[in-house]
Amino acid sequence: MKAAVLVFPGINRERDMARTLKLTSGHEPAMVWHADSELPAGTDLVVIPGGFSYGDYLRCGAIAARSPIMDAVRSFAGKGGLVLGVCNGFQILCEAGLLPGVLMRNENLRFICRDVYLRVERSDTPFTRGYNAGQVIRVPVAHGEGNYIADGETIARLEGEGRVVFRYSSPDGMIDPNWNHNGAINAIAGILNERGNVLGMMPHPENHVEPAIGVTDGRGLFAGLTEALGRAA
Amino acid sequence: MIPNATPITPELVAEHGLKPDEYKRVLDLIGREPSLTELGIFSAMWNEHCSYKSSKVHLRSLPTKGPHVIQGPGENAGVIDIGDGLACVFKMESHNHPSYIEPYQGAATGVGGILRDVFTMGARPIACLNALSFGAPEHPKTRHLVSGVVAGIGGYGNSFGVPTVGGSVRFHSRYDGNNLVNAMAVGIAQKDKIFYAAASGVGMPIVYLGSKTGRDGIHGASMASAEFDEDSEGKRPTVQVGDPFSEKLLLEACLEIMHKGCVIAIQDMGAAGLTCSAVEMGAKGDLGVVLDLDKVPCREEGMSAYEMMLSESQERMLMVLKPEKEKEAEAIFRKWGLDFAIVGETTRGNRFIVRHQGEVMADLPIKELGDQAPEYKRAFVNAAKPKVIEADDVPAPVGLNEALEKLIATPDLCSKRWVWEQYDHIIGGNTVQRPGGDAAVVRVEDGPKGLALTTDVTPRYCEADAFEGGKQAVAECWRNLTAVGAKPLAVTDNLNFGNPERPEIMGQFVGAIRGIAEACKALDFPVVSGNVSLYNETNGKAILPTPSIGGVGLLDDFTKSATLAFKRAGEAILLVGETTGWLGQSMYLREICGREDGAPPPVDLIEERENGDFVRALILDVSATAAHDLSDGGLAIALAEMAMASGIGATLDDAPDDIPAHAYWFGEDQARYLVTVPAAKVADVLARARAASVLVSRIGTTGGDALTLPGESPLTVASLRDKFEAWLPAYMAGEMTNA
Amino acid sequence: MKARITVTLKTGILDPQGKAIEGALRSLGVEGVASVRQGKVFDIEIEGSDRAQAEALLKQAADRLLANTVIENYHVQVLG
Amino acid sequence: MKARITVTLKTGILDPQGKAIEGALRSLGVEGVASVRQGKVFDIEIEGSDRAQAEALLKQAADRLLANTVIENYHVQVLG
Ligand SMILES: Nc1ncnc2c1ncn2[C@@H]1O[C@H](COP(=O)(O)OP(=O)(O)O)[C@@H](O)[C@H]1O
Ligand SMILES: [Mg+2]
Repeated sequence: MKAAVLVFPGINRERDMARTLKLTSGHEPAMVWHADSELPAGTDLVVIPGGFSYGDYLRCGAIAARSPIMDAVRSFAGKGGLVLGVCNGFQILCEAGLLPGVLMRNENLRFICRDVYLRVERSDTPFTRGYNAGQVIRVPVAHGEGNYIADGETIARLEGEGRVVFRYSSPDGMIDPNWNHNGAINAIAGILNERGNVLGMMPHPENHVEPAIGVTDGRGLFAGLTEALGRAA
Repeated sequence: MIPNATPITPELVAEHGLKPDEYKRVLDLIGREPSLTELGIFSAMWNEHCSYKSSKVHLRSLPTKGPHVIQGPGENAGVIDIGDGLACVFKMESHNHPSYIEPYQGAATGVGGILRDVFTMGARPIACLNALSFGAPEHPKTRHLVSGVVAGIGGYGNSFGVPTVGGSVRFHSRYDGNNLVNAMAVGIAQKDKIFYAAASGVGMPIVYLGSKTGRDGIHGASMASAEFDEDSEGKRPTVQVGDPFSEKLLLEACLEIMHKGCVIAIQDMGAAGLTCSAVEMGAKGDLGVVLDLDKVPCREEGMSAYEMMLSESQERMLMVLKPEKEKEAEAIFRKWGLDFAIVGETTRGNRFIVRHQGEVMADLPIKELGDQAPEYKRAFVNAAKPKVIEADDVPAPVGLNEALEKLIATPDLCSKRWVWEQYDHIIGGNTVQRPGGDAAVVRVEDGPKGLALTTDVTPRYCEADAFEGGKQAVAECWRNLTAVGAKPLAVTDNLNFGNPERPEIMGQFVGAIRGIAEACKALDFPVVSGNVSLYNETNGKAILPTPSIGGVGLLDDFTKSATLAFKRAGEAILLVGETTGWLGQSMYLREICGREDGAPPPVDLIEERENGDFVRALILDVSATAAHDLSDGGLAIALAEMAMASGIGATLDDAPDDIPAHAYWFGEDQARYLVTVPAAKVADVLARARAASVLVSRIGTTGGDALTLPGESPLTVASLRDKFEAWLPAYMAGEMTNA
Repeated sequence: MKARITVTLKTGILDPQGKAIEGALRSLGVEGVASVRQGKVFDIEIEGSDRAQAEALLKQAADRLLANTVIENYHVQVLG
Repeated sequence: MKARITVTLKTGILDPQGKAIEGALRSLGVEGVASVRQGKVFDIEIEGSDRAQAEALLKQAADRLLANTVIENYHVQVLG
């Protein structure tokens, strides 16, 4: 795997992401500066990590979405390259138009950091092949603006095309407003683009991969990606 | 604009907070009338906050040395050796008054300031904690303050990207007009790459870095600043706004230029901004400093020398660079989009010279600005020792269950989840123990070491007996670190008191320091940094004396840390330490009986140490499966917390005959812990305790889904949890922060 | 020249902040507010003094950055 | 009745958002913007039709919730 982790000013989970990629794939990712206009040669996975690019000023992800490196990411994705955006990365992908919809303030208007449960809706994507469809995983969230919305038509398309990959659920996999901490429509926690090669998700699987630190439910995502890319290579 | 040569009237002097005799000292020192800018500089350097004029004499009695202390008080933060070539850099600081005026920004900039103190020394911040004291819940301002302060702490730390892993929150009417926001930051540095404030070398460039200077936080003379303002907008706001985004860039840029070896000396601009940082760099390095204010990056137009010297704009640094590295350093700062300007140089001789628009605005002796600050031995009186309350004189509750259920739902004892869920406490991927336990545990990158972190103080004890209260704050901190299996290494303190000009307040201050000093000595727990916040009072009513203690402990292997959750059914619950049923100043007395009186529990430091060492050993050799120290609310509360953390219940044996049941279950005797031990190891553990002369008794067994106190019906853990979790969210539901 | 760009949410887009504010106003006892929608204003200082040029510039700023036209409308005013 | 409350930062108060936006516009190649300060607007629907009453209501809403008067100014407009 040759992963590239994008670094924007104000991004702050890039170190967590890099460590997890190294830990799960055995390969050190390249750290790519926002002002660069090209991805390193041979990149097969672009990861936009979490954090507060540009302080979340204006709109989360808005300023980062317009940086030079994003043009490179757009063309990489256009050629079918895999792109993973986590938290602020998801927000950036939406702002960049690579994914539909927007992430609004959490319903209760507060930042929330806690473990949540996600129901994995599909296992037939390069991002989720490490899980079984219907499996419930426990991963943390840490965001103030994770409330996914899009217009009715977009939501209908996302649902119709099976592009909702993760949903907030109860520990036994029920969709229940009490377990949807940010108020996202249809409890949406992660979605794919039309082509299925760009995934955006609010929770942080990269923080749940080490047995010594606690839960390891995030590993499946990275293990699956490593395998998918290994197979492709 | 008031000209620099304005005649200095007694009113102007008073507006600057200088007493007549202090002003006389200024005149004696410089042999002439100061210019307005100079007056501003003196007022900044000699106020209580910067000069420690009332506290210095007493702070000297704190133990500050130890084999692992690399840097004690006197720099931006304390530094201790944690082995493997690494150092831990930490400090706690208050932002009380700003947080009362504007809770969000006040708290946010408090966090920003303490983070800067830590990374100024070359450390990457790895954790933040905070200690918050608010007024009574029913006070009309309290909810708004809680909401804003918590959002502000989270807002800054989350965006900056440091996990906020612990802290404390309390409510008491004595903080009604004066809430306390104490923030602590902890960082890790290479032991041989610590950076200090002292400049060295003559003719070295002094560089200004970070954000631009605005008119933020210029307190000075309200009259003077009113006159500075020519437009009709009226009073100029002095509120500082935090910019965590810029601070994150500043962090990365600073660490990068430090790494590249560009830095000779570095000092953040905190209180009294440019003045304090420039004077400190020069004075510590035995050098003079010349500043050219025309070079200072300003955010607003027409800023005077006075304003630039006193501005408290955030996210700024001053550095002395190696001249040959200037270009390289500048390129790094530009890359991060930060301002970079050479604003002066170091000089021979000990003058502090400030130039602006071709004029010398200030020319002062640099050493004396710091060293010759007034120092007071303020009068103090020790309060009479309160009388000891006998357990028999305190009524028993209607039922133990009822008392327990009531206590865990009180503002001070209930779950603070509503608070810490607004803090990103996992960023970094190193948080081994999240908020909610005795101490947070954070892995030192790539392990196997871990740091245990906590902040503690029991203000009601300090109010009753400042000396015992001071001891207790340190002891509880030490105990919390021990309860997760860490070896306590050192502390930072944040001493919050009322007006030191009142002898009874000064008595509290002196008493608390004596207590802290005694406990730190007895526990080999030196003070390596700290902060003093005085004048915390409104309408002559002082806060409860609140010496917050922030402690750092070390785990050689973070995977060995203990948590307070019961692990499995059928394990023995052991109580370590002596229980006498001390109810004076207890939560039981306050919340159930409506009384805040009596002497607080005394702290036997020898026992404290022996019991703690015993518990730590049990944790490290894996005899103990869970551990928890006893504090507010005593034994019953500690048991409930262990049960709630796990979902596993417990059945408890009868209280000993010689102690009234309610005093046994709710008394707050110190130096105590609860541990659980697998049934097979009980005999061995008890034998070891006897051998070590540590008092240990078996008091019950884990299991089931309810907590059953003797003679009471079972209380399900789920129902306890509901009560424990409910109060704060319900209370806060009435509030929305400013949109 | 001074100018102001006002950015508001399109009708039909949910506004969690607005909704929360409605609730908060009610619980503060401020009665009579039927609905609240929150938007942004940008007060902008522009170099030069050509109005038409300024308007073009502002439109560009809004389109390219200040508004997310998927969910937001904007309105440009040159105040002179 | 429709109304709008505009909340802006007081002069001299740091506006980190505005600063970041200035930088972003520059790096997007939008030239000629000297400064940006960001504020909020609240579009409010009010019950009833008494203008004076509406204004009083809006002022109350702004003072008590919508504006942080320590650092912000506000301006109320009843649009009818
Ligand atoms: N209560 C205290 N105990 C020990 N040291 C203290 C205490 N208060 C302040 N200090 C030390 O005095 C120095 C100055 O403190 P302070 O003015 O708060 O720092 P800063 O200039 O970074 O704001 C620091 O080195 C601090 O560690
Ligand atoms: Mg400092």
